[in-house]
Order: sequence, then structure tokens, then C-alpha cells
Amino acid sequence: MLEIVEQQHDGVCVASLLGKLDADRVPLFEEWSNRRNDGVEKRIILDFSGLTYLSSAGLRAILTANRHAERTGTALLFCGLGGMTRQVFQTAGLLAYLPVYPGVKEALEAK
Amino acid sequence: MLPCAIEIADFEATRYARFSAYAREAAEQAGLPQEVAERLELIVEELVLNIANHGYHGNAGPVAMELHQDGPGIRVRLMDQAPPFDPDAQVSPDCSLPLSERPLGGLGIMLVKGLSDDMKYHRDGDRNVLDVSVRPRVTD
Amino acid sequence: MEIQNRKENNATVVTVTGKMDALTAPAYQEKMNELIGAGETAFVVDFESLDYISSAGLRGILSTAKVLKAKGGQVRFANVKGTVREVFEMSGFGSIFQMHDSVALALAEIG
Amino acid sequence: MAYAARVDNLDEATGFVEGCADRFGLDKKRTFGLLIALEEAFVNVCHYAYPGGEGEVELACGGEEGAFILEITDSGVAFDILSLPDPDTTADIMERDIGGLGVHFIRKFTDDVIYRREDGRNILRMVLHVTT
Repeated sequence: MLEIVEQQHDGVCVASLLGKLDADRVPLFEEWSNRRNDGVEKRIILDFSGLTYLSSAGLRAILTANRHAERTGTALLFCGLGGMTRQVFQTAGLLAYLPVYPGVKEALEAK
Repeated sequence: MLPCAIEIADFEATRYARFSAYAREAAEQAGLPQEVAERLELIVEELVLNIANHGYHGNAGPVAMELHQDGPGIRVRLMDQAPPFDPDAQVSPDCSLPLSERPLGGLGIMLVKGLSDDMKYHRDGDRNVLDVSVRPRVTD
Repeated sequence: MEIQNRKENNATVVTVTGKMDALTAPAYQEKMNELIGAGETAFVVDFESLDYISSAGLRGILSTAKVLKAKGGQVRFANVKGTVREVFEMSGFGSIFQMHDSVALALAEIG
Repeated sequence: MAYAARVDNLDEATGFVEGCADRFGLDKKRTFGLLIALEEAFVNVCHYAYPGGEGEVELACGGEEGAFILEITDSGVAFDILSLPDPDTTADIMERDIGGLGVHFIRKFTDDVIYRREDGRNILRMVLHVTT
């Protein structure tokens, strides 16, 4: 199961990923990111605190979304990485390259 | 429950969860820590998808998995009849490259290497045999 | 076809899912021979999720049962239902094999 | 529909006949029996019709006066599978012969089954009545 719940915080879109982002759920995420990364939003915060599982297929989708966002001028911010998802980010060497914040609050405060 | 095994004569990528969910359930039933079960699930997903997509090039083929208790952890053995392929010998993508230049391939094997604790490959006749151990870790 | 096996007390429970036909029956035979070769002597074969069986499947069952019997072992079948059961009865397998309504009942007979 | 007479084409062959039976409106239970009968005949052609060589097996489905018809044709050596006796289904496990069940199923799961040899070809015609 994967659910993407969007909320507005001070005019910034916060998308919470709930459930699993594995090969089966990648199309759902791609569909969402293609729809959302249209350059309208200046900044989207992806909250991973409700994500229990992330595989390389999910990671590829995230990296693709990130590239796409860079082109359309949207900044993707990541937060709420814990346990499994943090290990996956770390193992793939992404922590140093993506804007990762502890929680939504810190991501909102980021310049 | 352990040891236990599952094999699919005509495995295709779309059915990877038959293996990954099975592995997780077996680990949980064997009373292994949640974090071992979670890593095992991911490792199995990556490996069987790799077999289906690269080993069998998207065609159906036989894949078998065995799970054994391994001290405080679990050992998974995966067997397929695709051309010889040793995941352990693969070079991981260069993580010092900026994101936009980094290739998107190779991430799966990289995760498997990072999340497992031991990996041994051998070729047995026409089969690839891969043993991967997952042991409890103290996470920070 | 998919085959699962697991150890339960003194027996090995083998679950067969899908179709047991000329294409897949050899995999069943191979798996059973491997387990018999590894010293397993008591089997419960669960057909709960088997939805097709042809004579090739029956041949696989019969030949492994013969090997097992020669070694003093036993095999029992659980959840043989619907058309699969009809095929069993039609070929006289109903009278040469022990069939049980559940895996637990079959295991209880093995003791 | 023609297939190379190889067992690994069984899935495609059963898929084809299942589709025909579905369009004809054959119920699930009868379709199951039909697929078993098909498999037995198909595998038999693959194993015995073309010794040492390759050949084809042709499948044709059709409906006729409330009956579903399946014809399985090969141009291999003349052989009538229906000439085989039914196995002894009462023998005990060690005495049971491993072969012979195939033709038993073909007879059991069809209402009529007719073999004919025509122009150097074997044709096995299976008939399933819808009203029975």
C-alpha cells in the first residue's frame, strides 16, 4: 500500500508518503510526481516518516523525480527519514547529496 | 517454520512479492528482530527482481529460495538458471558523483551489499547459487 | 506453479500453488526427490491453492510416492478439493492416498 | 492455430483453447476438463508424433449444434491414442503403472472423442455437449 497525502503548510506543499514504496508502487509515485512537478510549486517537502519500506525501484523513482524537479524549477526537500528508509538513503550514498531534514518543521524553516 | 523454501517454475518480475513477503513472514515467524525481517524483505526484492529483469531478460524462468536459521540471524539462498552472474563482483555506482550525473542503475545491488552481512556466490552446473546472511545490527 | 516447503514438527509440509501440468510437474518431482534425498520421510502435501492437475502431475505424485514408500516414508494430502479432487478420484488416487481436510489433521496422523 | 510440437508451447495452446471455450460460453468446470484432455493429447503429439524431428500440431475450435468441438491435428506417424487401454485404477501404489492416465482423462472429460487418419494426418476430435 502507498498513499500520498498532501497538505499546505504556510503556502508550502508537504507530501506525506504512507506505506511502502517498492517496485509495485512506483507507478503510483511517478504518476503523482509527474502531476506535481509542473513548476507551479516552488518547493515540495516529501515527508518519509510514514514510509515503512523503500527499495531501489523506489529510490530510482525519487531520483528521477528530483531531476525532473530541478528542470522545472521546483525544489524537493526530504524529511522524516528513519530506520529502514534512512539506512537505504545512507547505503545509496544519498544523504550528502539531497537536502535532507529531520522533520517537517526543519524543512519548512530551511532557506 | 525454518528451514523453509519456495520455488516458482515460471517466475516473472511482477510476482517478486511472493518471495520478498514470504521471506519477511518467515523471519517474523522465526522470531527474528523486526529490523532483520525488514532488511531481508528488501534484499530479496532486489535480488529476485534482478534475476527476472537481467538474468532472464524479462522472460519467465525458474527461481528458488531457501531460508535457514543462522545463529541470531537468517541465511537466504537464491537459485536461478540464468547466465552466470555474481552480484558481489559488481562495482557499485560512484557515489562521489553529483546526483545529476549518477547512473540510476546498480542501486539495487548496492543496497543488497549495504544491508546484508555476508554474501557468497557460486555456480553449480547451470545454476547461480547465492547465499546471503542477514544478522541483527545495532542501529544508530 | 509455485512450491513452498517448510518444516512442521516431524513432517515437511509442501504447498503447491497454480497448475501442475506437463510443463511444471517435473519441478514438483525434483523438489520432492531433493527433500527425500536430504532424509525427509514424512510429507504433507497441501493442495489448497492447486487449481489444475493433469496426468503429468499425477505421474509426478505417483513416482515420488513410490520412491518414498520404498524408503519406508509416507505422504499425505491435504485440501484436495473441487476438480483436482475429481481428477484424483477418477484415476483411483483417492483410494491409494490418504487425504485430509486440513494440514493440521494430516500432521496429527503423522504424529 | 498451429504450434511447433513442443511441450513448452503448452501454455500458449491451453490459453488459445481456453479463450475459445470462454467465447463459446462453456462453463468453468467443463473448460477445466477440456484443458486436461487437450494437454494429454497435445503432450502425446509432442512426445511421439515426430520421432527425431520437428513438426506441428494444429488446434481448431468451433461450435456445432449445442456442442463445443476441438480438433487436434498432426502430420506425424499414424497413431490412435484411443487404442490404448484404460489403466487399472484399482491397483495399489507400488503396482500402479505410471502411464495410461492421459487417455483415461481424454475419455472421461469429453462426451465424444473420435480419431481419424486423413491425408497423412492424425485428427483427434473432441466433442463437449453443452446441455449435458
